[in-house]
Amino acid sequence: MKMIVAMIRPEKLNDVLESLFKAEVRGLTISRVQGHGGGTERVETYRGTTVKMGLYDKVKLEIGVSEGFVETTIQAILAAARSGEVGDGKIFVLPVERVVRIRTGEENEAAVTPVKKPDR
Amino acid sequence: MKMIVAMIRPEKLNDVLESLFKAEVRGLTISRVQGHGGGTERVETYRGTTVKMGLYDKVKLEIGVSEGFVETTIQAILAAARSGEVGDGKIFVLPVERVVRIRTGEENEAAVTPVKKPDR
Amino acid sequence: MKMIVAMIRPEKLNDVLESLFKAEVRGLTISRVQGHGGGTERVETYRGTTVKMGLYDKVKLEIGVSEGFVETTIQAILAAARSGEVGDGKIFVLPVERVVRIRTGEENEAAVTPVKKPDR
Amino acid sequence: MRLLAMTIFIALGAAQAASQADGGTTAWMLVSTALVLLMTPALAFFYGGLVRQKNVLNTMMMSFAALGVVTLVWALFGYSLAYGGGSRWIGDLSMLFMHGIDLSGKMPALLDVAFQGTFAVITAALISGSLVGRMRFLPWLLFIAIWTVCDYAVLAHWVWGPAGSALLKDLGAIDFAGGTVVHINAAIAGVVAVMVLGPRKDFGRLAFLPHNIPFVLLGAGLLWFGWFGFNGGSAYGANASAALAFTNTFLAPAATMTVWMILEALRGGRATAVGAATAAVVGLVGITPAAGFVGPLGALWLGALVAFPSYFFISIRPRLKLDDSLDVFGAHGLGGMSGALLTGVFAAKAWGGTAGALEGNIGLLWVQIEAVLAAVIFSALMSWLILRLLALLMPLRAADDEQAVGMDALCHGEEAYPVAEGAILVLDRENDGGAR
Amino acid sequence: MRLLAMTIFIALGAAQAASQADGGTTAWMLVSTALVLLMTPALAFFYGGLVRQKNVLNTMMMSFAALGVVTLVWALFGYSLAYGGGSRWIGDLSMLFMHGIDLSGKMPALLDVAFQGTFAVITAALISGSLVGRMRFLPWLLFIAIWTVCDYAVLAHWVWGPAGSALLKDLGAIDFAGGTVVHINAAIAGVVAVMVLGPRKDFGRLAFLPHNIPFVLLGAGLLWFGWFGFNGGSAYGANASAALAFTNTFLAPAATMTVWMILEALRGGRATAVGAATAAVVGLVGITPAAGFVGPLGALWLGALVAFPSYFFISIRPRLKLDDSLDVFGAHGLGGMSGALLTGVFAAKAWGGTAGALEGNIGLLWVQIEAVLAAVIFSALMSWLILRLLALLMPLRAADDEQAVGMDALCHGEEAYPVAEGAILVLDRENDGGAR
Amino acid sequence: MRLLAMTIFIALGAAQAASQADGGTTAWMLVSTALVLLMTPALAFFYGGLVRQKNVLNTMMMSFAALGVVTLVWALFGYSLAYGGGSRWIGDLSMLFMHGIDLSGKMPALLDVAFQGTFAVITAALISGSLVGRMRFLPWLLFIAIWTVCDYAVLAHWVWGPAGSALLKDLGAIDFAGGTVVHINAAIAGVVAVMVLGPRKDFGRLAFLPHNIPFVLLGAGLLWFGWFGFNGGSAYGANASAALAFTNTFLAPAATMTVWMILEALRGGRATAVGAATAAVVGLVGITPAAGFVGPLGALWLGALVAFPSYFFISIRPRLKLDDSLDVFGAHGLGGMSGALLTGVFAAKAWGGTAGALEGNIGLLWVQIEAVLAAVIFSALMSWLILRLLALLMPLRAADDEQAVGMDALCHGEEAYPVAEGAILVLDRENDGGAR
Ligand SMILES: Nc1ncnc2c1ncn2[C@@H]1O[C@H](COP(=O)(O)OP(=O)(O)O)[C@@H](O)[C@H]1O
Ligand SMILES: Nc1ncnc2c1ncn2[C@@H]1O[C@H](COP(=O)(O)OP(=O)(O)O)[C@@H](O)[C@H]1O
Ligand SMILES: Nc1ncnc2c1ncn2[C@@H]1O[C@H](COP(=O)(O)OP(=O)(O)O)[C@@H](O)[C@H]1O
Repeated sequence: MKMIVAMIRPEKLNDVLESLFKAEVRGLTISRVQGHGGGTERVETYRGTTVKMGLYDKVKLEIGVSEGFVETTIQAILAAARSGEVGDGKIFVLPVERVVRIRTGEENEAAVTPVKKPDR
Repeated sequence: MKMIVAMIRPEKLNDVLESLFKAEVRGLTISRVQGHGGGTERVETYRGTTVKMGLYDKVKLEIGVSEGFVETTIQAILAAARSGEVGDGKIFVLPVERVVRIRTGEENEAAVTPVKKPDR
Repeated sequence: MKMIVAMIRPEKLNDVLESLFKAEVRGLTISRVQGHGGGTERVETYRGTTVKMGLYDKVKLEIGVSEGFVETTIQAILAAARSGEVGDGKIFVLPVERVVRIRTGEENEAAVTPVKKPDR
Repeated sequence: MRLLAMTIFIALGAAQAASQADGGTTAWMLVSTALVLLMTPALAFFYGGLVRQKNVLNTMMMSFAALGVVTLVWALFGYSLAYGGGSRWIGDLSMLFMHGIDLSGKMPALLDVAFQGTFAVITAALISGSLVGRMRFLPWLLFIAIWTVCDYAVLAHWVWGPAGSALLKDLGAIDFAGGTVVHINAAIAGVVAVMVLGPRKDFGRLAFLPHNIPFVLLGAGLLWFGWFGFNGGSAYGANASAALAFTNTFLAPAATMTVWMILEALRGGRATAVGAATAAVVGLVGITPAAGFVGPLGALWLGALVAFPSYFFISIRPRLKLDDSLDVFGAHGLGGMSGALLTGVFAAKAWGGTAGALEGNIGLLWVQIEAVLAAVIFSALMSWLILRLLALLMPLRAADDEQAVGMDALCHGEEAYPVAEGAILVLDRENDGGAR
Repeated sequence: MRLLAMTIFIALGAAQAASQADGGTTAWMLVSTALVLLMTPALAFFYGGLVRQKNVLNTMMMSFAALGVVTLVWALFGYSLAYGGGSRWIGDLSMLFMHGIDLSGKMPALLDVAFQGTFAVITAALISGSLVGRMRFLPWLLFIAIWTVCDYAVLAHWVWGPAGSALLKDLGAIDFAGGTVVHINAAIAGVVAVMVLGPRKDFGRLAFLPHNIPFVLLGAGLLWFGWFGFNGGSAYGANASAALAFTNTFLAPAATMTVWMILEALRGGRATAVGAATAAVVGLVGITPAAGFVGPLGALWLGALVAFPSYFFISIRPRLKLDDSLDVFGAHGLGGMSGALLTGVFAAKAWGGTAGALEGNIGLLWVQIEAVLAAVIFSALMSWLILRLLALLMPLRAADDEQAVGMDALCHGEEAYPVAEGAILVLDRENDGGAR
Repeated sequence: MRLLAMTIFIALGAAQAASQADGGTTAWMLVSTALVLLMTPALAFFYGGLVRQKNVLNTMMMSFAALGVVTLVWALFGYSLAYGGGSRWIGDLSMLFMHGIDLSGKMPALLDVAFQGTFAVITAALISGSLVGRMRFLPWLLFIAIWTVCDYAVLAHWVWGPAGSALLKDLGAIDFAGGTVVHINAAIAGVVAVMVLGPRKDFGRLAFLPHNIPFVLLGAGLLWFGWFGFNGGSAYGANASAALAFTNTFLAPAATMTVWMILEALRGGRATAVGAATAAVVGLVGITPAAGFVGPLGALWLGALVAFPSYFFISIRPRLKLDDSLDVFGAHGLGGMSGALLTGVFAAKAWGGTAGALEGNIGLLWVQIEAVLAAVIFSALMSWLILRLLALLMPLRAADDEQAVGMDALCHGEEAYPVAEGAILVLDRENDGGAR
């Protein structure tokens, strides 16, 4: 089991989601984050207060997958998230020792296989 | 040392927190995330614009624990977070190589043992 | 490759960022989280409803670094984030198996070396 | 078709009476009407800020939609039932569909339909505070439509109907701007509805916190502003009585707010923003029946005193079984009752009222108590009846799992603060088929 | 210097005429002017809530800045061109720089500059709804400044100019408060501008959702409130006509909102908050030309009927190629047109209007159609001309990558809800040198 | 008990004088009072949007609570001290507890207590902008209560007291609606308070950014709206003077906003939303003393000119040691001073003012300077005195670690946008015992 963590551009999220669904990757969690890479800053002014904004809005994806899905998932993200400009983001692959599905208590592989009942 | 990452239903958070406190698990970090599982989507309409909302609000818990606490923590979460409906979430256990308590510089086991002074 | 995850006080973020930049650590992602440590709670009242707020606002940093940078990064965070009061936060070091730079597809070491073009 | 025929008929029949309008009166009544109308969106914010994020649109829509539905039934049916001659118990149908109402008079007669209409709207909207987070939207709309005709119009007739055929007015009860008709009435309807519908899922177990307190302050500020039309306009002229009612509407809530902050500071240690906003509303409710009948010092005393029952009731309410979610009873019910009774105490002949208890006329106090009781009993019975009947036709309450999702998604298919990321655009309109 | 000289000159020349002012009239016109002014910030919230978070300040500033720029050109140039005698086509320059306007009259003459000025401001602001998310700020300011003088003032002259030298008024067309001049005019300008500027990046591909629907409701509530001044004030007095216009402005949107909610419920299954807010505005637009000319039942019918074209057009609009982002055409264009035509149907002699089609005078309907067509054609041509000329001078549209960053950062160097964490304070002011 | 006795006494003694009220005058003054009242919640939003999220409720409450506390002290003590005959320096106690104020007069006398009361409230609220983020709540309430009586009422007496016993009025200084009494006075009090309390923790080190700029625009829009009552109502009638003051209140801020946007564009490259909102307020402040005394072109010039000092001061202020957090001095102090002086320049006899410098009467300019100086000196001394005395009784300033937590949690035990998740419901009320 691996946890794939990807920081991507917010405007690419929909494309990435679509691309992941096509690749049959179903379970994932996203969060709104801010990132700093190697680039320049944006300047903003509020009355006399001038500030440099070094952080850009990004979206973080966390996707727990079984070994066999790692490459597919990475390729799906790469294909959809790339704009070619600095700031496209990074993908990290972290080892996972155990996964539990809360609803059933199923563990590992079984826990990341999706079911077809409605999510709420 | 392990990092237990759990995505749960927001409405279960209070129960989970209580359950964790009872299990003497003290240090944790939560964040508001959105998740996609295997289920159906919600449809929303804004003027003529109809959208499918594939993402549901979830809460992510991150809990750094020493080895001995892993099972306790998982059981505490399972007990409190389960509703039995699709969407209850997942628990991931990730390996951690090192922990540092910023306040004191203490490392590892010592770093995750709580103190009794007020948090601010 | 390691992923350094640090929970710090929001008011220390600017100092930490500065300290990291001085240490030549460039790529990072932050998110707003809420944490619970070992301390007391804040009480709030809304009309007759009294609540204990056990959670405090924190900022989470995620910094993917190559092995050689781990110590530097930890020291930079420690130096800037410490107030000495309970609630200063924790640093976790997690193993990373693979890193991909989305823009170029570069992997691992190459993926975390910053470039000088503008980030957007 | 019949309505259309009527349009033409009435249009032709209307007498032009422009020349009679009095400028000052008309100007002030135009303004007052606009001010009272604004109170409904204001209430939407006062209430909307107090609920959880997943219920804010539904909460606001419960007020906002009243501007549509209640306005219609009021103009077509309610006005005639309230202000037509009829009997002591109810008006007649002589002005059904605004029949025969023209523009004659110092204040053009038609304007009164609008002025009184804004009162009917805000009254219905007030009830929603008891019910947020669980009542379905369609039964809500039907409820307020029926309630406006069967409850509000009747009580309005009792209090403000033509002299000689108005139950409570003829009794000698005084209510300057609608403490009984608007506030007590709405609060009792709210409490009854809570009993019929039951508490929200998780009530008493989870903390329900406001999601946006600045909205609460915005609502309170705009309510206060609008209330100058509510009370000041009830003088029906730009005259001394309006000036008195207006000034009292400025003074009384100030006293209430000050007392409330002191109570909070003494008990909990901190004066809260939600408390200050609530206090302002309680003070405004309290002065409503008294506005044109008491002097300015009387208004200050009244404002200070109405703080107590409401403050203490609201403090303990979350510990009661009663999930009157946004304290309509605590604020409007108790505020309205204490206001009505204190009107009986502070009313001063020299300021335009009947003599009150302080001027030796204990009788007025008794009449006021009778009027309050009559309103409470009538409102309770009628509201209960309407809701039980509606419950036969459709479920009134959202199921527990629907409440968990939130009323915004359930009833309106919207979120208050949508985040488009992750949303997939659907260009071929599909039927969502979801529950509602 | 010349202006300064003029200041002094005019100052000295002005006749003091305080004694002529009529209290009631002046009071109501003062209030009406303030109410119409409030509509522009209200619109900023109505529009601002409907856009994505990264564009909210720019959207609001497109309205807000009109209060600065349009007010200036209106007072200095526009008023004279609109209300000066001149020819049937355009006024003259006799009141340039407010020359010769004093305080005489039942309503002090100068106040009319302000009252009409608030109309010019809101009209310009309305256009912005079509263009949010892509038009640069400097060309926007120049556009509305030129457009106010060359388009708005001209059309205002046609409709409201002095009798005998006003193109459409002399034709017999009636427009109580500006359906043609304000709403149709702004909507057509918006559509033309969309054609010139093109759609937003990602239009039709991504879902653009509102970021704050409570703001939309706030805007709608304040717009309704302000509209009482817009329509009621157009009676130019606190009289029967104002009372009629006012009451109709209360009734018509209520009918529109109710019909709209029913349409939504029948089709999509849920009445939405954005829909209710939109409906209120559509109803207000619809009643605008008719307000003082139709009876209250006519207003209800008119309100109910205007819901249909706007509702169906707005439902399909996202599927058209036309990125009229916030449906200015659907709400104000179609609402204004159906309102203008229905005025020709429901206008009633007895209520102060010309006889309309329902009273047998089909002629009025034809005249109304002519007036609408004239406004559409003129507005389209003039707006197109101004934009093409401006496009020669500077780029009108933000580049795709600039749109991705958002108009707030691009045009104003600000975010709507800044988070200071991670922001580094710069004490030595530097030139940011960024694109704009 | 004494107060209660007084209530009855006054109630009995009051003369009914309904018949004397003039409709137009009364209607406009009722409206004006409501409009000025609305300015305080408006200011709460203007200020509240400009602060960080953890301080927004406290910031809003500093304004909101003034509606309670200042209203009380004003009605009971301040009004008499300001408007009673007394000496040139201060009024007398003849109207203490509103004694002897009835409803007689073209404008019912009692209404003036309310109208002037709303001025007192907003003035106190204005001061808070200097102090947000560090002043404890109890000393704030005590400060504004004392300050209203000892500073505001005195200065109001100097400027608006009865002719013959009003220091600055008798000198020949003119101030139409309160530039000196309200704006300069509040700004100086703010600056003095900053000196006494010191800057916020981390001032000059971290960037303090606004948390919600739409709220700033909402506040500015509502302030502008309310200001029509502030300036227009200061004519005390629905007459030519009101129309002039009103129109100037429309024109001047438009000019200020336009100039401000140009200045920003020339210097920083971008016209900001916070800037536009600030400019509108500065223009409104600037025209306040001049509103009924200058012609409309004079108002445009005045509006354009007042932009400069405020703009440049606010641009450099964050680089000064002075943590006047929300630029009360830059906006209200400098705006008020330039307005007062430019009133001396542009005042025009024909428009109802004394002749100003442009009409050859340099003397007026000197008198205006004297009046400004008198206000500055008095306000500085009195504010300093009150604060030093209060500081003897209790700490005025929140400790650094308390500031870090935020004033909302500290002073009110609330958050502005609470998230209930993670909150544990406490049904047995406990004493929180926390610091405040
Ligand atoms: N080492 C890192 N650790 C964590 N997040 C990173 C790291 N490097 C980049 N990121 C995330 O990826 C985003 C884009 O990275 P950046 O370096 O600007 O782009 P690029 O990969 O195109 O050079 C950043 O905003 C940040 O959120
Ligand atoms: N593979 C995964 N990786 C990351 N998060 C996941 C994964 N699967 C599920 N989640 C999280 O758990 C939530 C519930 O999962 P879901 O699959 O809908 O429920 P269930 O486990 O009951 O089948 C999701 O909304 C998402 O946040
Ligand atoms: N075991 C843990 N797992 C995850 N986050 C933790 C853990 N312990 C602490 N934290 C984070 O660090 C923050 C500060 O920790 P706390 O224990 O209060 O302070 P200290 O380390 O000074 O004793 C918490 O609010 C929480 O966000």
